[in-house]
Amino acid sequence: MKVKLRIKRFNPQKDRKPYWQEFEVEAEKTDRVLDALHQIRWYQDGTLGFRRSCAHGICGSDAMLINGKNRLACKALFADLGDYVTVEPLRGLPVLKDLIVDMEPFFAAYRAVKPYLINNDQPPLKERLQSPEERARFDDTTKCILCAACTTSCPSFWVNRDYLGPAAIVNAHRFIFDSRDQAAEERLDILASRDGVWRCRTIFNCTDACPRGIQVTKAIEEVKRAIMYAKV
Amino acid sequence: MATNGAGRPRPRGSGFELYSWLFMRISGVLMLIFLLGHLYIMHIINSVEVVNYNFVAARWGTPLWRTWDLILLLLAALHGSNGLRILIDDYIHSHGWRVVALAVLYVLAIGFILGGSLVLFTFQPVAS
Amino acid sequence: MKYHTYDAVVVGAGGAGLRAAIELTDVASVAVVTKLYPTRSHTGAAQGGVCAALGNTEEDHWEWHMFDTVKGGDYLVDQDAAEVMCREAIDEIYELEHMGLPFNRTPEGLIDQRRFGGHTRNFGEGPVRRACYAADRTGHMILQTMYQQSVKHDVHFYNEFHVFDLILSEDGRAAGVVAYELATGEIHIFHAKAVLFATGGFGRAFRVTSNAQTLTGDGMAVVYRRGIPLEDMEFYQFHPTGMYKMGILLSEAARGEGAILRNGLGERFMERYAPTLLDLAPRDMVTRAIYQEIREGRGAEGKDYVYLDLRHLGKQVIDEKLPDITDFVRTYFHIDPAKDLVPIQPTAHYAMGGIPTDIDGRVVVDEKNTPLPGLYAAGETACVSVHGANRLGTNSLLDILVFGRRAGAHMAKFVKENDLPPLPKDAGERVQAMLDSLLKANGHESVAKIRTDLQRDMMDLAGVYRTAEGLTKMQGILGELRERYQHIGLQDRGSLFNAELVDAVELGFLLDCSEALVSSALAREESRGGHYREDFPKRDDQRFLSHTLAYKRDNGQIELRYKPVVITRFQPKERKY
Amino acid sequence: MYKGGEGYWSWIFHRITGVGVALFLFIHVADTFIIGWGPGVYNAVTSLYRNPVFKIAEVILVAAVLYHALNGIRVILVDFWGEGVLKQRSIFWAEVVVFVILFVPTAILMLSRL
Ligand SMILES: Cc1cc2nc3c(=O)[nH]c(=O)nc-3n(C[C@H](O)[C@H](O)[C@H](O)COP(=O)(O)OP(=O)(O)OC[C@H]3O[C@@H](n4cnc5c(N)ncnc54)[C@H](O)[C@@H]3O)c2cc1C
Ligand code: HEM
Ligand code: SF4
Ligand code: F3S
Ligand code: FES
Repeated sequence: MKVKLRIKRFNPQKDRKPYWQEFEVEAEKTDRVLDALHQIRWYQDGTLGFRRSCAHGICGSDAMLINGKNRLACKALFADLGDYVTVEPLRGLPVLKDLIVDMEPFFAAYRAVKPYLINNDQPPLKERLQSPEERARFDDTTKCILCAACTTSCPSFWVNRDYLGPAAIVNAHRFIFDSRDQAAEERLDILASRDGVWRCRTIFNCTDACPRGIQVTKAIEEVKRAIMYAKV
Repeated sequence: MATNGAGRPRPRGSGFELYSWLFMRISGVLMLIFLLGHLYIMHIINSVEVVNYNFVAARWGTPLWRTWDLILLLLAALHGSNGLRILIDDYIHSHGWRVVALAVLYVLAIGFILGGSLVLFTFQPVAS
Repeated sequence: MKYHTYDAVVVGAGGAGLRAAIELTDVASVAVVTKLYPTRSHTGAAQGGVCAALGNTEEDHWEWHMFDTVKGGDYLVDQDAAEVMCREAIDEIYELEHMGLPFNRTPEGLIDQRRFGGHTRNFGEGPVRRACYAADRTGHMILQTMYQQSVKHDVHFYNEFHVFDLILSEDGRAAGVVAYELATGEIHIFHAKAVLFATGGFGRAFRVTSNAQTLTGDGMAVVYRRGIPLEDMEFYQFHPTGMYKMGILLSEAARGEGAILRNGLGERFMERYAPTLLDLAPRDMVTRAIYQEIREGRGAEGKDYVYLDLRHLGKQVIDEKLPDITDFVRTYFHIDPAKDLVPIQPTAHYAMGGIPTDIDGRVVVDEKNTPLPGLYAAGETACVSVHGANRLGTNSLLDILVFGRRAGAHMAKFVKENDLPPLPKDAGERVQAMLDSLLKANGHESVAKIRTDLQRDMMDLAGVYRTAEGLTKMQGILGELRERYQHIGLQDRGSLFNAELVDAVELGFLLDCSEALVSSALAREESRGGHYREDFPKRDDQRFLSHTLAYKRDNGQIELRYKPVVITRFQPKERKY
Repeated sequence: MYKGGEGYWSWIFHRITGVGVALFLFIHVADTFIIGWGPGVYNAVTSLYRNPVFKIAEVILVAAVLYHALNGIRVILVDFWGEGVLKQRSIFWAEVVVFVILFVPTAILMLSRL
């Protein structure tokens, strides 16, 4: 079948402001938006800018705004989207070219929550023990691929770029609830700041957008309650 | 772009936003009783047709209703103005305008709380 | 051109690159130069597990692991390297756990282990649980944990920088790399005492592959062009269970958990090919078994695929232990593996060969294993060789960790003991010239078309089954493709995120890797592991118990040399499962 | 326009109704304050409310408060009841049902007095 893609283009070297451009591509129902973007770049317009790598939803390169929702282009099938599809760059991060946004602010927020295991005890000779239940406690948030679909779908983030955002909170959650970690308090302290969890207004766009099916809002709420129980 | 671990000053919690968040929820729950009760009595069982000076005067004759309205006033004014503070924080980014907006909000809020309480405490019905 | 000076440069931020960087950062100044954001590396796609003889759920010993590795690799494995890897596996896994990797756990709280193809107890008696795992996201967890540690250790990254050349000093040392900054189009010279290549594989040379779009053999091609040989390139692994047509991998962990392969008639055909290990036989064997079934007309619906059957595992096992592959099948096939058979087809998966190194990650340039000072390689891009002619599942994640760490540690020592080599004046010129000509390229050939042709023909002529005829034909085709490559045209002349230009350069890398693969395969007149010659179906230890070294000479010719296999404990035997 | 789900729309309305009700509240406190000036002024001011336009506004006010209150309960359930966050969609639709059940009779009653 033929599909039409309406893509928001912008090349700061040439364009004063973004504009829309339409492309027509031959595609099958089981094809993904990424396949169509490739067709365009390879055979129609070599200047189209977008990121991608794994092409099966595991590397987090190609989150973009497709038909009004954040998704991974490699996981968005025409069978589910129809034959007229609009594609825009993620919101809330500076656009560098076409569908490519500057990810630095996003990773800076990630780094701000100490996203690594902190345990100052001498490690045992073998593994640290952890029961399957303790392991299950934070399983959901270990799935994050840092694609930014959540953070850039959050209206609270759109208006407040200082908000650490759901992805950073998800990655903090992953350690706060890991029985082997000892720095939960430090992270909770960071997340209790003005730009931390309280900027979340339970809008759920993040959860709806997450391509890994992470219960993002649930994780945020668990962090909120942990802060509350620690302080009240 | 070259990056190392740095890039963003580490935020620290002050605790205020937590209490603001908690307050919004607690006041919300309390208002379910006080505000919905108020609405029900004033606007549904009765109506603006009958609400006049005498009606209010009669209602404020009992300490129960005076306390009720005082609590409601405090809850609603604080909840509402804190809500507006959050909106200002979200939408007004220029430092100057934010200060102005917050100043106006706080003056209004304090003014209304003080004024409203004043009436509630000092109101003496006069015959009309 | 911009200049940077560091003690060490790590090229690539997958598991191998990051593991080395973590080892190095605290003791030396290090730049990690990577064409992808670190967390986009393909290590994150690995699913099934990483093995070590921890013996957490049943008895196990590193010697057994070593035996399986050697036998699995059809005795082409360098046994000194295999010994190092299997011994150090155990502490490496504990180290990983201490870094925070969330492994699945046993009820006692130990790291849980599962079965995987070719891993056996007591030298081949039956399957053993040796693969440590985190659901079917083991690679994801490894990559995330490594990245987390890099944040902790404040590793210095240059993201979206494509390394296009290696700098060698006049006295024959590695002196740095030349990189192209995707965001600006600028050329950067990284001047350093030591350079590590950890750039992953080149699965994109084939039509159906489990590899990312970005796995184009860059590191291999870059050093190859500088006169350094590539080892054992003919050994390329086809994984038996890729999703039909798409190539997306369905991990061997599925079969480890009990899934079975069925042909079009519904038969469990592995009973005929590997009576002991059945569906858990090594990959080369299972892949050929599938092809055999298809050739004999027992493919599903008479076509070129068979089925993976997970239905009997039950919803709970599928959802808890194999959630991601279940999600792939649901998303891309719209079917439910708990109820339906999953169409699968072998998929190009892993390069056993690559840049030759010793057990410390030092790149060695001849049959006497002479190291090139300051140059290192690790991970899929390197060939230590622990995988020999066929890699066992879960040994690659282990390889990137053990040899990533060892390379990092050796580099740390090296940069302390050595000065900065002099930087040749013309360091960036080759890349500059290449980019200049690409930015002007206005021929009539399309990069995408050339690549598609390459992938199609490599799959058919240099894939699972090979013959002298086919490989010779492929050599001819490669010559034509190269000729066409001289006449490509590009549209994007800009300097911001010029992906078209990068695509073109990467196609050049793919051509180099393919060329080395085809020449090496043509010369190896035997069948061993992943290299199967229909015209020479038997292993020939007399002539070919040796590693191929392919050199690219200045006149464009390829010279092949051979180096002996290191054999310590296990003498070559016939390989039966 | 971002195509968000229930959570998104419920939040937008919560915000709008919150601000709306807050603005009304300030007016309402002001008019009640006037009671201190005595019956004449107060009755004159509150008689404004008897204007039909205001009566319709009053219905909207009730709707706004009712929605805001019900959705406030939803938000609180999401925040404090562990399961709530997983059931937010159902809670939202339950909230819509309760809203209709409470609001329709109320609106009829209020409008019938127009
Ligand atoms: C789908 C799949 C599943 C797998 N499952 C398993 C498994 O269960 N167990 C197992 O043991 N193995 C598995 N493997 C194999 C294993 O995952 C890989 O071999 C291994 O992860 C390779 O790691 P690496 O660090 O060498 O390279 P990669 O992770 O591929 O990283 C390559 C890095 O190099 C960088 N790079 C490349 N070119 C350039 C350049 N020109 N300039 C700068 N940077 C560059 C990239 O940005 C990237 O950071 C699997 C592989 C695949 C594809
Ligand atoms: C009747 C019971 C009420 C309940 C249960 C309630 C509940 C809540 C809750 C839980 C919030 C926080 C929302 C969030 O953080 O996402 C909130 C916000 C708010 N409320 Fe109420 N509320 C009620 C009445 C009122 C009243 C009477 C006013 C006006 C005076 C009001 C004005 C606001 C405002 C302006 C906000 C901020 C909106 C935002 O941040 O989006 N509320 N309410
Ligand atoms: S939480 Fe989900 S949406 Fe957000 S960055 Fe992680 S994977 Fe992407
Ligand atoms: S969309 Fe934003 S407001 Fe909270 S629930 Fe998600 S972070
Ligand atoms: S390309 Fe990797 S997530 Fe889409």
